[in-house]
Amino acid sequence: MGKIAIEDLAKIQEAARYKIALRQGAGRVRINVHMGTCGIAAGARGILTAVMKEIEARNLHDVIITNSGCAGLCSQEPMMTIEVLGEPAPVKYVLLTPEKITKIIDMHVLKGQVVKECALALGSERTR
Amino acid sequence: MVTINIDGKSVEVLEETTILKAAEQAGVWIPTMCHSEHLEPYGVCRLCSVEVVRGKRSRIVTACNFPVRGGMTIHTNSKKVQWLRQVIMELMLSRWPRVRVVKEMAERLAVKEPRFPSLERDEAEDACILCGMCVNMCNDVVKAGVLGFAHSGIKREVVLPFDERSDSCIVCGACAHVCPTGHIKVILEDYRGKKPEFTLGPKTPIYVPTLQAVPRVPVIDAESCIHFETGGCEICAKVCEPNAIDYSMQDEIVEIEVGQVLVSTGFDLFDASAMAQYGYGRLDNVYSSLEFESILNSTGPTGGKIVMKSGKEPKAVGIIHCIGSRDTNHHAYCSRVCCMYALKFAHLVRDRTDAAIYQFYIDMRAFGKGYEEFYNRLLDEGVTMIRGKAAEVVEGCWQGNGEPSLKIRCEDTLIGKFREVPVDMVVLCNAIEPRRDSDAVRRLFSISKSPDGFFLERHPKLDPTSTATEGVFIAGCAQGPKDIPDTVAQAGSAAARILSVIAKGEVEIEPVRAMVQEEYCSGCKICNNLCPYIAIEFLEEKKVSHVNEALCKGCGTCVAACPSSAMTGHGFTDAQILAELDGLMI
Amino acid sequence: MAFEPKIIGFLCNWCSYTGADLAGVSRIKSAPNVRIIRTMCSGRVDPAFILKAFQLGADGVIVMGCHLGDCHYQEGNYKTIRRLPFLRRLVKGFGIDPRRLRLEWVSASEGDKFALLVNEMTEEIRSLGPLKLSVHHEIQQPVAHH
Amino acid sequence: MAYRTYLMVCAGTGCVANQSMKIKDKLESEIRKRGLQDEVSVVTTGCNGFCAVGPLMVVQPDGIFYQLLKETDIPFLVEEHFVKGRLVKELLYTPPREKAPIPKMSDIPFFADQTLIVLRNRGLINPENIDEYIARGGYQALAKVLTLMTPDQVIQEIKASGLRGRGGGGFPTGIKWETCKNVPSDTHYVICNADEGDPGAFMDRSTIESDPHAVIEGMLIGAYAIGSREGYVYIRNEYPIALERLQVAIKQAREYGLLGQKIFNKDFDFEIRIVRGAGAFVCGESTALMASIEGRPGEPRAKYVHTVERGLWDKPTCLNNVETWANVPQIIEKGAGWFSSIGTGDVTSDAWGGSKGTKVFSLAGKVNNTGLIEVPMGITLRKIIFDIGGGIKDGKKFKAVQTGGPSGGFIPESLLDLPVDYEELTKVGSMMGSGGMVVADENNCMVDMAKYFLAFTQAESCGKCVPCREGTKRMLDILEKITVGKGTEEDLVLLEELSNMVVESSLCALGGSAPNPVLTTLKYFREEYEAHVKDKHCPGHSCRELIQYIIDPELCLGKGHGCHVCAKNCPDGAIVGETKQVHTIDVMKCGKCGICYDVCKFDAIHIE
Repeated sequence: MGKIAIEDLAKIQEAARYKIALRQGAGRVRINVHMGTCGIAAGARGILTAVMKEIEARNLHDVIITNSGCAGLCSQEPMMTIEVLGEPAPVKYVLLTPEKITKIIDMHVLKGQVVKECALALGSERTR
Repeated sequence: MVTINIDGKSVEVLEETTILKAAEQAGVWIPTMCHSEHLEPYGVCRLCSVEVVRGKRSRIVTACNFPVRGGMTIHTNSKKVQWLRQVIMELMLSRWPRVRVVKEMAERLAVKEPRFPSLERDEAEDACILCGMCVNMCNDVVKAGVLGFAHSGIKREVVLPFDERSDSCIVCGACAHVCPTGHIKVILEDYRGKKPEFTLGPKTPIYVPTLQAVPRVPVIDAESCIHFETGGCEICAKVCEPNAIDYSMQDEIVEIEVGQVLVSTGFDLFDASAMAQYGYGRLDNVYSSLEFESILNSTGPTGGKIVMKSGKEPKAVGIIHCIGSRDTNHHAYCSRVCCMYALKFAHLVRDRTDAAIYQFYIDMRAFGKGYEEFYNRLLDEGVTMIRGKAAEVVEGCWQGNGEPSLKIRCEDTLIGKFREVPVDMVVLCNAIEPRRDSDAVRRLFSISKSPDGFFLERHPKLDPTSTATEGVFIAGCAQGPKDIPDTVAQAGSAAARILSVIAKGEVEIEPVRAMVQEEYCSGCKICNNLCPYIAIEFLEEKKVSHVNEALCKGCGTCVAACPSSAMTGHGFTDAQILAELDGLMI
Repeated sequence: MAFEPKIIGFLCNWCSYTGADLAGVSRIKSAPNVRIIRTMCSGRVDPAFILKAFQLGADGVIVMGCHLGDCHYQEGNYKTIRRLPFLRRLVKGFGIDPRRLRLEWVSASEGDKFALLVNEMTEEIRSLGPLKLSVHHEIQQPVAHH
Repeated sequence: MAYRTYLMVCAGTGCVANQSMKIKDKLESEIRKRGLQDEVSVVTTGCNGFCAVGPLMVVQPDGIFYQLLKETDIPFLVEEHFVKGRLVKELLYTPPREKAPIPKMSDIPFFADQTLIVLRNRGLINPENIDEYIARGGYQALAKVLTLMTPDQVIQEIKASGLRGRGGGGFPTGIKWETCKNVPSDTHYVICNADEGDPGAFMDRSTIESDPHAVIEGMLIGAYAIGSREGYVYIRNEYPIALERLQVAIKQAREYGLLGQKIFNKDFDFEIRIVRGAGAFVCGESTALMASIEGRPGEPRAKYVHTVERGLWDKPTCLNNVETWANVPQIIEKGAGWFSSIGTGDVTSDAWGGSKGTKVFSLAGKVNNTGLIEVPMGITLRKIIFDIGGGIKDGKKFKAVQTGGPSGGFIPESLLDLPVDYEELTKVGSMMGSGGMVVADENNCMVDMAKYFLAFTQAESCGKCVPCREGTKRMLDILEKITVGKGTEEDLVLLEELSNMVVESSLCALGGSAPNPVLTTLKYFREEYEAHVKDKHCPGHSCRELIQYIIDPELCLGKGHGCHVCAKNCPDGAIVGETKQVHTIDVMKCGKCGICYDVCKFDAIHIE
């Protein structure tokens, strides 16, 4: 990049902030895609990629995407749980398709409103 | 300046001087084992540790390099300091039990038996005690950078690079000089072309030639001085208070206008090695007269003691006259002074040693005032005078104790027998001969020389101190061999002659000059570039030559060369010479 | 009585004349035939003088100067050494045997050399016999006229 | 491409030596095999400090800590965790004497009780990528200094922070900078001492391996404050990875214009050159280090004229340790108040009045969690050894802890509640030193340990001055006599006298501190010396000549039924007895090699 000025420091910091934040395990929203064997078979991988694309598109820096084991409801796969800091309980979304993902991200992650029609139920066992 | 307190005495010293120097000033002794005043303090033996109290903090520091600051109290002998020195001394004594400086210091610090076993490897008397003075001397002062330390810790030792003889060593011997235990020895043998022989010359590069030298000022021999080799050392400049030493001085050529010159360039001594039979330069203890003179001199190399090369006193001394004099192969003339100084030598040898003395002479020329009486006195003192020219000096050892000595073979004409005289030392009376460069000097002052090569005086009887050339005078041995009284007399006379001319203010010169008779001069300019003194110039407007009277010396060469006889010479005109011719023809 | 040659010697004041003087002082015996004229330098000796000397009846002429390099006037004897050899070839034309004219270097210390030269020259001229030049006759006659 | 998970693989020297690089490559290939390469990124980081359980990896953002990884575990780990999202229990860390593993790194006591300032970026950034350092706020302090602060203000800030030299001396850094700055000269030098010669100390190495830019930024700030244009990093040649990372960091800093001419377009030029140490411990001493940089043999000189006045090439030079420099950016960024709030004492009136900030220790010896820890000043030894250190290995009894490397001293159990700071440690005869901390348990013989450390300093003595060269040699001879049972009572007196002499009159700190291990063991464990001298018995069972191996008949016959294994392996043929019979050891023949003790499965052999 050649000789940098003081202002460039902030720019570099900004560019890598998301990476660093993730590394420190700091994040406001936590999206957990359930990837049990059945989940994978039901296409959970595609869902995960879709979620990541949405996050990147909106340049969100405080969303943690993780995957975990099967949540037990194989019939409702693929499923994902969204926990938001400060919200009382995590919300589990079921029978997901890439299209639903965009809606959920906009409504719930950004605006904080739960998308009722896709949600299975409020609350689930604590992951943390 | 700051005032400090050492063991109760208050001392005023310059700031930043070391405690050691301040203590010296206060007359307090502090032990040191790795300190030399030529070197930067090294501070490794730690013996000079003292206790320094500033404010409430007291600490142990080494005196040799601790810079003094105001308000300091120093205890050079507190209980703790004594204890420290004792333990350090025990360590050194246990490792170097037989080294003299260590034993002396241990005694002084009352350390008897070390409580540690020896390391069984440095028990020699001249073991190296790793004080580092040689390394610092070689690197910081001499700047030859040859010595250095190798290995670390207990295996530390002083080494030459790759343990081999180093080419950058300039054999100055400074390391051996500063080594306190004599561990470093300078091997006196043929090393890089420098053959160290028992030279009668000076011991150090800077020396006062002799105490009678005028001016009595030291000179530096650039050949052997370290500074001119490596740019280092400069110790002489450091210790010279009036710092009168300036290494950048060069010889200068000084031109002085003078009216008259007294040429008293002295003589050379005949090189006796030309007469191989006397063994000069080949055999030990065969000295020329001047060398023996420097041995007798109290400020000379032997301090006046008559000693042989081995340093011992000779038992018998032979003095041989006429070496190179009265000898058709070398110098026919008699050098006039040898007989008398030979007698002086005999007298001094008799006076300073109890050696037997033999003199080999052809004729005893004791011609001067009181000379004959001195000769008789010598005879009474038991000097054996052998009338006969010594033929040869050969090696021999007669004292039977393996000491090398000499034998002089000669024919004693008074008893008509051939004799072989055993002696330890031979003194040759070398002939006095003209200086090697006397021809060049002669041409410089355009004076001529007599048959024996010395300068020719105007008249041997009536005018021995002036020369045929106006304004040039001679005196002393330059005019011929003579002793000191005669030389002084001649010098006085030459000086008087010069002063008389100076006193008159002007100088009469003979009116012998060339002159151009302009009417006859055809302007051919033949004479112009003929004149060695460029005294003839050509007047462009008159188209005639003209002689500059001040420059013309009157040699007449131009007069003879002038085709139209326009040039006449006062005092030697053609007419006068022709008249002489007529006169001669009757 | 035997033929006593008349030889004229031109001696330079600084070297050969002093040499001659030294010979005298040293009581060296030598032939009296050489009659000396002192000039400041051998360079002063004009070839005309030499020819005049022969003309006046000299049987031999010798010119003496300082050794090359010793000349009191630096280069005087260099001029002489150019003139004299040339003159010696010239005198042959006048019917004078060149051996009657010599140039020698004698320094102030060579008294014995001076004496040697004088004796040598005298014997040589004596062997050559008197110089007979046609011009000699006229000279005698006018003298006779007085 | 934004990743969702980062695998922070530790690439400190310790873990690299345990093949962590191979593990990294395996991880990458397994991830590629499963097509996760766009989601999961593998990052190599500096040393995380927990060397006992290396090679280790931290999965972020979850913070899961995997340890003692082997290449063979990787395929299963990738499948389990990154595909299925389930933790692999066997690879998690289980504290000693406990059953349940602790998945999250922040919950592990070894990490939890530490306060990271110098090591704040360890395990979080790739040290060979300057952007990641900047992302963590790197070079902001330098920007602040160059734009808002004058050199004097920087010095006042450092003085107010109470930062003191981390090299061991503990000289107040602010005062050192101020004195150096005020010495009039056309050139000032700034040096980072990364020689770290003492055995068992690896703080500076890990600091440079994890976060080289912190050191560079610290030196830049120091140079600006002192007015220096030239800096040197004197680093040990035996630290190849740290050296390489430092070179990469300097190159990148130079590319960004943070080194060289007109830094940040301000009127400030600074250049750093690296000088590699040739492995002499004495070159850790400031004047010897400077002599070594000048190309002269590494020998110290008397420091009556301080190196801040006349140091490198006789110019004013400010030399500080790696850790000291690494603290500086944080102090400038977070302010002196924040820094002085950590640690002990009060530095407002007296610069020596307290020990502020944190200290990095390399915890080694007989503790479970050996590794690199950074703890606040004032923490007690007990907390370090038992909480962070995880207590003594194999449940043995604690005997002593040695702080400050070979120049430090031994601290007995009675002083375990001693708060760790400069003054306290010096008061008890040890010293903070570089930060080496070696824990000894009941099986360590104090005399033998003192001899070990003294042998090191004696071998490393440069040999220049008499007390250290000769004194340490004689002290070592006496200790050797004692450990072979030939020591006498006078030897002990002589040993103490010699030690005090060497401390008082040695030329430099090496000699001045070499006797500390001996003096402290004499002071706190006199009885062990007496045992060696009087009863010719070694309580720690490690001085070979003084111990005997004895077979316990009941165990040998009862449990082992005379299995004869020990006799077979005994090199000296000292064990007598046939199978099915009690075996005995012939004391005369026994070479005390200890093989029988090791091979006996029934612990029938014990040491008297």
